[in-house]
Order: sequence, then structure tokens, then C-alpha cells
Amino acid sequence: MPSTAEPIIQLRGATKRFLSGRGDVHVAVSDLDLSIQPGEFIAVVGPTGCGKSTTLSLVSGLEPASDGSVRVAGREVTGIPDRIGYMFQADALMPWRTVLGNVAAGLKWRGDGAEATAKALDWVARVGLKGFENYYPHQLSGGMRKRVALAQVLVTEPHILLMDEPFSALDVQTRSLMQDELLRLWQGSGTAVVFVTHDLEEAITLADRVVVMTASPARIKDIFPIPLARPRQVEELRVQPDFIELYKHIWSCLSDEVAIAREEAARVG
Amino acid sequence: MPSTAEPIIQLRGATKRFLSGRGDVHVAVSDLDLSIQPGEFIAVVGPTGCGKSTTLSLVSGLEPASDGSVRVAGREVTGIPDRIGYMFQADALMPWRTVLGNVAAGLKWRGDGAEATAKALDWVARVGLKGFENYYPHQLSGGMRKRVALAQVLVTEPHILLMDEPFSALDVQTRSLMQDELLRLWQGSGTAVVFVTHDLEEAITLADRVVVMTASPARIKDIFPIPLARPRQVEELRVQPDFIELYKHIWSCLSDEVAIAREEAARVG
Amino acid sequence: GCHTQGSDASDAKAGGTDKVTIMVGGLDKIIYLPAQLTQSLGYFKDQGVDVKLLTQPSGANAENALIAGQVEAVVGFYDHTQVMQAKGKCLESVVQFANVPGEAEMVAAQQADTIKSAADFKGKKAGVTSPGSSTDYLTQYFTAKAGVTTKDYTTVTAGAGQTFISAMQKGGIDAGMTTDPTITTLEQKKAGQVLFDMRTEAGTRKALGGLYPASSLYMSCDYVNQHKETVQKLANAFVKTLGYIHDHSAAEIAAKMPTDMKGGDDTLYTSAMNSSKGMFTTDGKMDGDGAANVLKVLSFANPDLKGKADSIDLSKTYTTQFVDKADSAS
Amino acid sequence: MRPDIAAAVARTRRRHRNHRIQVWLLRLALVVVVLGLWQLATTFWLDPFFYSQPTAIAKKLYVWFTDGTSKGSIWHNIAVTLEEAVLGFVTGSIVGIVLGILLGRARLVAEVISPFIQMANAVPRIILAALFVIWFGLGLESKVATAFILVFFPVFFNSFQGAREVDRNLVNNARILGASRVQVLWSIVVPSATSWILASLHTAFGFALIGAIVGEYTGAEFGMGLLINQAQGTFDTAGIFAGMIIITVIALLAEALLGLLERKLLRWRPPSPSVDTAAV
Amino acid sequence: MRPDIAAAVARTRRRHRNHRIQVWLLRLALVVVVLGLWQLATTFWLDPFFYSQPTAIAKKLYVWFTDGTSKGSIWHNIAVTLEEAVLGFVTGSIVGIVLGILLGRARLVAEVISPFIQMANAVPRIILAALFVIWFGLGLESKVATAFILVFFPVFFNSFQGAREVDRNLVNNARILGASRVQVLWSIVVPSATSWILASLHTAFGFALIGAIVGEYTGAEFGMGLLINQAQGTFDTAGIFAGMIIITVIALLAEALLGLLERKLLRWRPPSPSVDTAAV
Ligand SMILES: Nc1ncnc2c1ncn2[C@@H]1O[C@H](COP(=O)(O)OP(=O)(O)OP(=O)(O)O)[C@@H](O)[C@H]1O
Ligand SMILES: Nc1ncnc2c1ncn2[C@@H]1O[C@H](COP(=O)(O)OP(=O)(O)OP(=O)(O)O)[C@@H](O)[C@H]1O
Ligand SMILES: [Mg+2]
Ligand SMILES: [Mg+2]
Repeated sequence: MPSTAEPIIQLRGATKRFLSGRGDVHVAVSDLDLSIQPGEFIAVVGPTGCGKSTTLSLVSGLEPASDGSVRVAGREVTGIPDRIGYMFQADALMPWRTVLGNVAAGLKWRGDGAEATAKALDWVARVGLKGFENYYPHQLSGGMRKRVALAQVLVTEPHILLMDEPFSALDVQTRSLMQDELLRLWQGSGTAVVFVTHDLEEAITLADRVVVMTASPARIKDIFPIPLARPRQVEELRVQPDFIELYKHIWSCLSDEVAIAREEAARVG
Repeated sequence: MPSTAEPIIQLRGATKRFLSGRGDVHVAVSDLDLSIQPGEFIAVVGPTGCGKSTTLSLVSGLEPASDGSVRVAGREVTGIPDRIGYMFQADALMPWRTVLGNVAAGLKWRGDGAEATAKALDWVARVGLKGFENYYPHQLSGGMRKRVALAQVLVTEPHILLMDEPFSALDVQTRSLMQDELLRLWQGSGTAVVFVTHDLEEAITLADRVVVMTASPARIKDIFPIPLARPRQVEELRVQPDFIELYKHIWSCLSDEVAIAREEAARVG
Repeated sequence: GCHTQGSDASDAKAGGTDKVTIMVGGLDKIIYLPAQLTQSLGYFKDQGVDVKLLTQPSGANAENALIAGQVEAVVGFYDHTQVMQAKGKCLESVVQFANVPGEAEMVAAQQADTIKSAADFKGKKAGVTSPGSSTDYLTQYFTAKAGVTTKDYTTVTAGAGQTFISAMQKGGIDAGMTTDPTITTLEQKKAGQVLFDMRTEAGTRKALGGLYPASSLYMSCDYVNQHKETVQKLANAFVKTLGYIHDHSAAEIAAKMPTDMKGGDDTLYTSAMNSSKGMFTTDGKMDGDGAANVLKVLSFANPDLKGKADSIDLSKTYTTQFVDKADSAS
Repeated sequence: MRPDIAAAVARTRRRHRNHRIQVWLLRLALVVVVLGLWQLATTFWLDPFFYSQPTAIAKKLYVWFTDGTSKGSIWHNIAVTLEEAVLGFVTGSIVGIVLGILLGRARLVAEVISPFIQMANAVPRIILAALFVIWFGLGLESKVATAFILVFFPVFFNSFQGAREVDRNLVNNARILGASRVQVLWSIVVPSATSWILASLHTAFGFALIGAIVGEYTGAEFGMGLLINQAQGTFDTAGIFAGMIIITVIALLAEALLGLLERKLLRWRPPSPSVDTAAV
Repeated sequence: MRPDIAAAVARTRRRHRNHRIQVWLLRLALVVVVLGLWQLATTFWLDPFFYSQPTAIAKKLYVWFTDGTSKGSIWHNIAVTLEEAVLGFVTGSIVGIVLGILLGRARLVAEVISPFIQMANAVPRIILAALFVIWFGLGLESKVATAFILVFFPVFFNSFQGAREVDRNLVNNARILGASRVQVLWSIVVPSATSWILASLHTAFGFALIGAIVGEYTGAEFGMGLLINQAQGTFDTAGIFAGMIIITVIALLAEALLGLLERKLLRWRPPSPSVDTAAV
């Protein structure tokens, strides 16, 4: 699906450092180089704590890069770029709004008040929460909250969609339903997706390219194109031999990193 | 591993209802009957939002049952039972304490101040966070926070261990390491574990019995004994034919439920 | 209520009635009793003036309200007109209610044996209502006359009323200057006794070597010049009231006062009234020597008048032209 | 609704009612004990001249409400004070909330201005009350100004802090979803700060009453402050306490209204565990 | 440390310093503008009798600090007021925090008592100041009591609310981990409520000063309140303002100390985005 147009997201030597506790500096991600075309679906995998979320926050403009350049739609990122959607790893629902109010919020803020409720109702149903429209977040289970967050982002129809482990709190069946739904929506929409996950199967199932990041400080270790045909049917894909081949190939790369991350952690301090 | 001693956890007709939004009543779990022996490892699976977390909160004494009885160690649960550990689905680290402070908290509160720091240091290392002892929670990634929470619970060496999707934010490799670690610790410790997960593979890998819950309101649909030999080696188990057989068997039961849950949600409202 | 401001109201004559707002430095104090009494007797109405009485616990802010044009007149101590002249503001007393301060220097019961004259104040704690008040200046003056300077004793702010009584009972002050009904209450409670009774001419002369005209109705000179008619009506009313006080017993006067102002203890109030009523003038006229004596006291104690007695033109601080006419009218 | 659920709901209702009755009984008991001790103490040990007596205060209140006061009907005096207090409360809270929230989100301005606000907060209000009389006259305005200034500061500081405490995740999420600065303020910051603001409003009405009364002290024609001032001037301790009691009762009524508002605004909250959720 | 990182850290330090300088310059500019306008206005339009003048105030301050006041050295007066304020502040905050947190966690007691606390909060402090003089005498105690009562309420209400706002997850987790009620209070509730408490302490020292001054107004031998009262009595507007300025400067110094404490206690917080984290 990658087109050869100008990249919509472009990281060049992007680096992010944090001042940790007592004045020392923690390098979260370092020298990232990555170009993403409009309409491309990128999955990012890597050991936990390596800097995946940090990378998304650089692209979203929420955190400025310490060094290097982050460009979105051809412009250097200084604030939040237009038409970007970001589903956070942490809970970020407004506790004082109902499910419906949370999902409709984005549209109302953007001034599409008229159809906001109708669209939001539709999305609440699509994520399987019909009947829960008037519940407050604290009345929902963990997985239900995640689905509300998903609807909240998707209803705004972003051109760039950043997703940080969106399905990790869902049971397998709901998860594959959601994956299918996501693919169906994305297909032909021209939206660029950056999808962080710790589930390599999921990454391969969904993405055009899988980015494997190294252990902390994160760099890009390798990028694997996934030449599986689209449209893909999530459930069926897993048993295909190409898939299994790809899985093994990328897994060997990833598991090295995870092992390094553990050793690293064991060595420090 | 189940012994024939008096059950350490016993639910009889346990029911939990919530007053939702505008005065109507939401039945979260209904008529649960379940006995768990000391030293038994129980996994609970079920569709998202069915009431798994609610079940744990009944056992932990944090929420009183609306009906029926919940007994722990032979006594009706009114407050928090002794020597119980509960790893929450949501983040519950103290933001004003460092990783080490968070992990040591339980021991200090219980009066084991002397060895608290040493034990906590040990546990921080076991969950792979050596070097991060002095970080505050907001400086950690999502997966790292989960591991801190894990260490925080395990360091108190509970007799009953309730875990609510503890590994869902971890990458596969870290997760299997954690699973191994958990099994190693639990083995022969006499601790009863109730482990909520949405990953059936994980459930079968770890548990003596897998409890499948029905769609909301949750009841127990079926309980499957897992006659796999112990000690188990997580990575190797998955390819064994018994395992795959069990998986298929339980999956067919579970997926019915998930499908019902979706239909239910679609029908309501 | 939406109170109209005095300055706007004064010029508006509603149905031929003049509207005047008077700020009283403590409507409930017996030294300022003529204000409420005139209102109760209806003499303002008889004169065709619509008077609104406001009250304020301390006299000092009353001038500010007057100078800022919030009120037309103040019922307060005459000495303020002199201080104001030193500050470049012209105020004048038009009706003088009393030529004595109406205060008494009280001595705490425990100290009755040790403090017998002004000279005994050395090393004691002398109470005043507030620093920079007339009680402060009078205390400084009568002690100085006995050769005791402010460095020899401590001046303590003790407020008026209950705080003063409590301070005297608890030894917070050894002596102190206050007015009725505090004086009478102290006597009744046997917590203190009178050293100098400045409610009478004799006592005032003994303490200060002359009179000390105090309680009065004063206004800004400009107002007096521009509203002679209105001022005359007020003077008429007040002089009539002063006559009433002279001609009636304490009990009769007390009966005319609103119950609240007597604090629920009629006998106390009546007996306080009895000891105080003698201080009021009958004609509202300023005693010229008394005015000079005030200047003497102030130029000793007030920081603005210290050593500047000569620059004060006493004739601009009071006038008797209105009370003179009022007398002949009645 | 299934019958067993209906029964459970009824049970909860009953428990709630019993709880309320218990609370009221305890309050009543407390009042009775305090008044009883007071009456006893002033009868046997303390001088009622300074401490008054419940019976004397009750008598005073009776007189005020039947015969009226020297300043006219007690209701009129209450109305005057109430008007001043309400105006001061409303203006002070609104300005405090708006400024607090705006400054709470504008870091540079806040850093520059905050020491001055701290300074202003340390200016004694009685002195201000005197200045207000000069600036605004002796009418309603100066009392409202005094009430305003007393209300403003606590509300401002709480709104300010509340606006700064907002969960950063929520703000980030809203910004990503396309909320403008104003919308973030209105949809995220204000609701988040609500419990902060409400906490300050709980004290604020009391302060507004105090402001009105301090203002009346500085010069007034009617009002509860005047009545109390007069009672002080005439050693009428019962009058002082009677005036204070009327004021505190007004404050309580206002507090009850505020409680209703609070319950409405914070309906989205999880109910507190001990009373509400236990076994429906 | 790698050289590029070291450079980055140095850059951050520099940015911080520049920011601080900017803030101070802006504050200075504000002071100059306000004083300038004041001087101008009182020279040409307003009566300095009411509004005084910066130059007159400066002169007054100069006299006070060189020749002393009629009540002795200005330092002595400051010390007296400060002692009263500090004592009132410390006792009022401690009692307010402790009671607030305890009641915040004890629902039944809170429900029973809270209307009485609301009532107490509505009692005008000037009346209380007078009562305190009667009960405690003219010495230190009555002023400390007045300062105490002014400090207590805001601190109490914020601590109370802060204790109620605690994240229920955290409390549950602690209880499961074996924390006793006291430990939950100390390890979870108190740290959670810290920002609430600190927010109230920001206003509280100002209130303590006001309390001391109101107390001195009602009766005293020394103190800034007495000086201001005297200035009022002698129509010395410059003196009033000079006294207020001294008080506000004291309040600012106290505020600076409190700021240090706050930064220490809240070190665990994520730094605010705009200034601190930008590209190390
Ligand atoms: N504010 C901060 N201060 C200091 N260090 C931070 C901060 N935020 C993140 N880090 C560090 O940056 C590293 C990367 O964090 P990040 O959240 O990007 O990881 P991640 O790849 O998303 O991990 P996970 O899969 O567990 O969510 C971690 O080691 C973390 O400790
Ligand atoms: N306080 C509450 N008020 C009303 N309903 C509630 C409340 N808490 C939970 N529920 C409802 O109870 C049901 C079960 O919730 P629970 O959190 O136990 O689900 P779960 O099985 O843990 O789901 P997940 O796998 O998504 O975490 C949900 O439908 C939820 O809406
Ligand atoms: Mg992450
Ligand atoms: Mg759950």
C-alpha cells in the first residue's frame, strides 16, 4: 500500500532525552530515522521501556525533540499537527462525561456539533458498547474504557493515527474483531497509522512495515516490509505459511533485543 | 496440585449489583459458585466487561457482595482478609515514591522494616528494573510500571494472590520470563492464585483450573482442569499436543461467550 | 437597602425637606446621645430636615467620610477640627454639645491604693481606646502636667466597652480613660474607680487645667457656607434637644431612647445617664477658653500640631452664629 | 425489575434514611450538650456579663423577631446584610474563579503577578474596609467591595491551584482531539478544578458575610453588623451572640444550597464507598 | 556524560536562568509603572490626603527605620506582630491539617460536625477578636487566637477536601498491601492531599498576619496593627500605607519560604511542560 508521494511523517536523527531524578540525563530514544508515506500502516515493536511511547509523543508534537528533526506533512513539528489522532497507552477519558460525551467530544471541539452525536452513537456501537452510552468511565471495565478511547479517536477521522497498545486489554476475540474493524476503516482511507504493540503477531497481521526498535536507548534496529496481500482477514492470516515465515524471521531479530534489554537492566546499578 | 483440604476461597451464590447512572441496577456478577484450595492456581477468562475484576474485588474484601457468601480461609469476608495480595488492573503506584519506595511499602507497613529494602531491591531486580530504583512512576513506561506493581505485590509473600491482567502490557518475551518467574515462585509455596487474563494460552500455561465466565452478567460457565505436568516450562508447553487439544476445547466454550457478549451489546439500547 | 449617598442627597430637596446624613462616632455612646435623642424626639422632622444617622465605632474614620463627601456632618470630638486644620482641611463645629470630654480616668480596683494622682502613673499601664485618639492625648497631657512623660509608663490600646472592662479586671491595664456607660459599669462591678471625672467641669479643670470642649456637631466650612439654612435647622433641633436634656430627668431621657441602645439594662443606663447628663451644655455654645485649652493639649501631644499652636486659627474651627440664632428662636 | 433486586433497592433506601436520621440525632445531641454546658457554666462559674447565656440570647432573639430592633425590623436588617453578602459572594467568586483558572494556565503571567497577589492577600481587610468607604461611599458598594475582597482570595488561590493540578493526560488527549485553548480550559480544566473551586466556595460565603459585617462596622445605617456593633457598644453580650447566631444560620442555609449545587456538579463521581455502594 | 549531552544540559540551565531574569524584569517593570502612576495621579488628580503618595510613604518608612516610631523601634513592632502571626500560623495550620485530614476520612463524624464548622467559619473575626481580648487578655494570647482562627478555616477546608479527593485505587492498594488505617492516612492520604494543603498555606500566612493585626487593633501595646491604627487615628495616610507595605513584604518573605518547602515536598511531580522538560 505504500505510495511514493512525499512522506507524511519524517523523523531524521530524532532524539529525546529526559532529565531524570537527580540531574542525570536519560536518553529515551536516539537518532531515529524513519519516513512514513500517507496511507501506510506501520507497526512498532520493541522491548518494554525501550521508547515506543516516546516516539509517538514526538510525532504528536506533545513532546519536543531534544535533537534532530520531526516533520509531519512536510512541516517541522512545533505544536500539534492538524488531523492527527493519538490513542494513549494510559487512560485519558474525561471522568465527568459519559461514554457518548467522551466519544462526541472531538467532533464538538472541531465544530462539527451537528452530526457529532449521530456519529458518536455509531462509533459507540461499532466498538461494541451499545447500551453503555450513558455510563461514566468509572462504571466501565478496563477493556471497555479502552474501546471508548478507540472510538473517541477514530470518530475524528484523522489523517495520521498514532495508537499505543490499543488492544492489549481486550480478550482475543474482541481484539480480532477490533483489528478487522480497524483494517476495514483504514483500507483506502489514506490514513497513515503508527501502531505500537508488544504483540508481534498483531504487528505482522496489520502492518505494511514492522519497525523493530532496540533496547533502551531506542534506535531503529530493522524495518521489515510485510508483503502479505490486502485485504487481510485477521483470523485466517495466522495459519498461512508466509505469515509464519515472517513471524520467525522478525521474532529472531526482536528476541535478541529483548534479551539485550534484560541483560542491560541486570547490569545497571 | 489441588489438595483436598478445606477451600481457602469459597464463593457461594455470590452476586454483585451496582447502582448505575440514573437509579437502574446493573448486575455485574451473579450466583458465582467456586471453591479454591490452598496452593491452587486458578485462571479466569471471559469476555471483556463480563465481571472478572468485580469477582476479584469481592474476594479481596474491597467490595461487599450484594448477595450470597464469600469466604476466605473459612471466614466470611467483611474486611480485607489477611495475607492477601492483589495486583490491580489499573495503575495504583504511589506517584510520590520511587520504584524502590513503592516496592518496599508493603513490607514497611507490615512492620518488616528491617529487611524491607533488601527484599525490595531483590524484587526490583527480579522484574528486570535494576537501575531504575530511584525513578518515580511518571518516569517509567507503561510496561515498567506494571512490573513495579508486580514486585510490590509479590514482595509481601501473600497466601492468596489475586492478579488482574498482570502481564497484558508486556512484550511477549518479558511476559514469558515473568510467567516463568511467577510459576517458580508459586511452586510449592502453598499460595492460592486467582489469575485474570484475556489470553487463553496464558491461562492454560499457568493454571490448574481455568474458569470460563459467561457474558454479562457473569456466571461461571464451565471449569476446566488442566492436567499438564508441573513444573511447566512456559515456552515449551505451547507446542505440546495436549496443550493444543485443551486450547481448542476451552476456546470453543469461550468464543461462544464472546460472541454472545457482542450480540448482547448490539441488542441493548 | 440602596442607600443614596449623602452628597447627592443634600442638594436634592424632596418636598421642601433637606436631606442630611450625619455620621456619629458611636451612636450608642452617651456623649453623643443628643444625635439619637433629637431623632427620637422628632425635632429634625419638626425643622423640616430629613436626617439619616450613620454610626461608626471610632471617630477617626468619620472625618474621612466627611472630607470625602460621603456625609454632610459628623457628631464627634471637637479636637478633630483643629487637627484637620493642621492638615489643610477646614472643618468647623456648629453645635457644641459639651465643654468637657465626658471621659473619666479610671483606676483598677487592685491599683486603687497605689495610683492616687497623675504622678503615680510611673511604671504603670495606662489604657486608651486607640492610639492617636483623644483619650491618648488627654492621658499624655495630664500625666505630663504631673511631670510624668510617656516614657515613664506604657500606653496600652484597650478599646472601649467590654474589652476595656476585661482588661482592667485582668490587670491588662492599671488605669485607663473611657466614657459612660463603661465608667458606671466598672464602678458597679467594683473593678475600678474614678480618678479624674472629666464628665464635670470641676473634674476637667482639675485634670487638664481648663475645659476641653469635645462632643459636637461639625461640618466642612464649605458646606456650612453654602447651606446656611440647613445648618440653621440642624442647630435649632440640637439646641432644643440640649434644652430637653437639661429639663428632664435621666429616667425620662432614657425612656426616649430605643431599647437596644440601652443594652437591655435600663437601670445601668439610667444611672450612667445620671452621672453624665450634667456635662451637656444647654445652649450648644462653645467655650472660647476651652477651645484654646484644646489647642494647648493637642500641641503638646498630637504629632501634627506639636509646636504649631500659633499657626492654628481657632476662629475657623467653630462658630456660634447658628446656636446664637437658635437660642433666640426658642 | 426482578423482585429480589427491587427488595435490595428498597433496603438501600432504608439504610440511607436511617443513616440520615442518625446524623441529625447526633447533631441535635451535640447542640443540646453545648448549650447545656454553656448555661451551666455561666450560671455557676463564668460571668454572664462577658459570656452571656443561652436563655438570655434566646430572649434577645425573641424580642428581635417579635418587636424588632432599634434599627427597624430584624428582617430588614438581615435583608440588607444578605444583599451585600450575596453580591460580594457572586462577584468575588466569579472574578476569583475566572482569574484563578486563567492564571493557573498562563505560566509566565502567573509567575510575574503571583507575588503581587500574595501581597494583596496580606493586606488587612479592616484597613481596606476603611479605604473602601472613602472610595465607594457609605452605601452598598463599600460593603460589597469588602465582601468581594474577602471572597476573592480563597477562591482565586484554589481555582489557581485546581487549574494547575489538571491531569496532563487529559489535556494532551483533548488537544490531540482538536480542542482549542479555550475549549481545553472549558472542557478539561474547569471540570477538573471543580472540586477545588467548590472547596473554596464552602468557606467563601462565610467570608462574604464577614465582609458585609466588617463593612457595616465602618459605617452603616442598617444591617446585622450594625446591630452587633451596637450590642458591643452597650455591653449587650446577649445581643452580640444573637447577632452571630443569625449570621451563622444564614451561612448554614447558604451552605445547604451550595451542597445541592455540589451534588449536581459532581454527579459523575464514583460514590463514596462506605455509605452508597454497599450491597444494592 | 557525553559532550553533546553536557552541552544540552548547559543549554537548559541557561534557558532557566534567562527565564528567571525575564520574570524579575517584568515584575520590576510592573512595580515601577504602578508607583509612577500613583505618584502622578496623586500629584495631579487625586487628593493625597486619602491616597497618600509613594514619596510620602517612602519618607515615612525612612523615618520609621531610622528614628523609630512613637511606639519604639520599628523592628520591635515588627517582631511583636511577627511572633503573633507565626504562632497563629503554626498552630492554626497544624490543627487545621490534622483535623481536616481526620474528618476527611471519618465520614460519620464529618457529617455530624461539618455544619458546626461551617457556622463557626461564618462568625465575623472582628467580633471574635474582641471576645478573645475579653477571654485571653491584652497579651500575646488573644492575637495568636485571632491569627489561629483566621488560619484554621481555610487550611481545614482544603485539608478536608484534599483528604476526600484521594484516588481510591491508591487507598485500596495500600490496604491490600497491609497498611493500617493510620498508615493509609500517613502514606497515602497526606501525600495526596499535600497540594491541597500547600494551596491553603499560601493564603494562610497572609491571614495570620491579618489576624495579628486585627488583634492588635482591638487592644495592644506594640505591633504593626497598633502603628496602623495610630496612623488612622491621626489621619496619617502615608503611615497607613507604610504599615501595609511592611506587612506585605513580610508576607512575601514567608511566601518565598513556603515556595521552597513546596518544591521540596512535591519533587516527585512531573515538571510542568513549558519550562522544564523542553529539550534537555
Ligand atoms: N518523564 C520522564 N523522565 C525520565 N525518564 C522517562 C520519562 N518518560 C519516559 N522515560 C524513560 O524513557 C524510556 C522509554 O519510555 P517509553 O514510555 O517510551 O517506553 P515504551 O517503549 O513505550 O515502553 P512500554 O512498552 O512499556 O510502554 C523508559 O526507560 C522511561 O524510563
Ligand atoms: N461502579 C460501577 N457502577 C456501575 N457498573 C459497574 C461499576 N463497576 C463495574 N461495573 C460494570 O460491571 C461490569 C463488569 O465489570 P468488570 O470491571 O468486572 O469487567 P472485567 O471482566 O474485569 O472486564 P475487563 O476484561 O474489560 O477488565 C461492566 O459491565 C461494568 O460496566
Ligand atoms: Mg509505552
Ligand atoms: Mg477488568
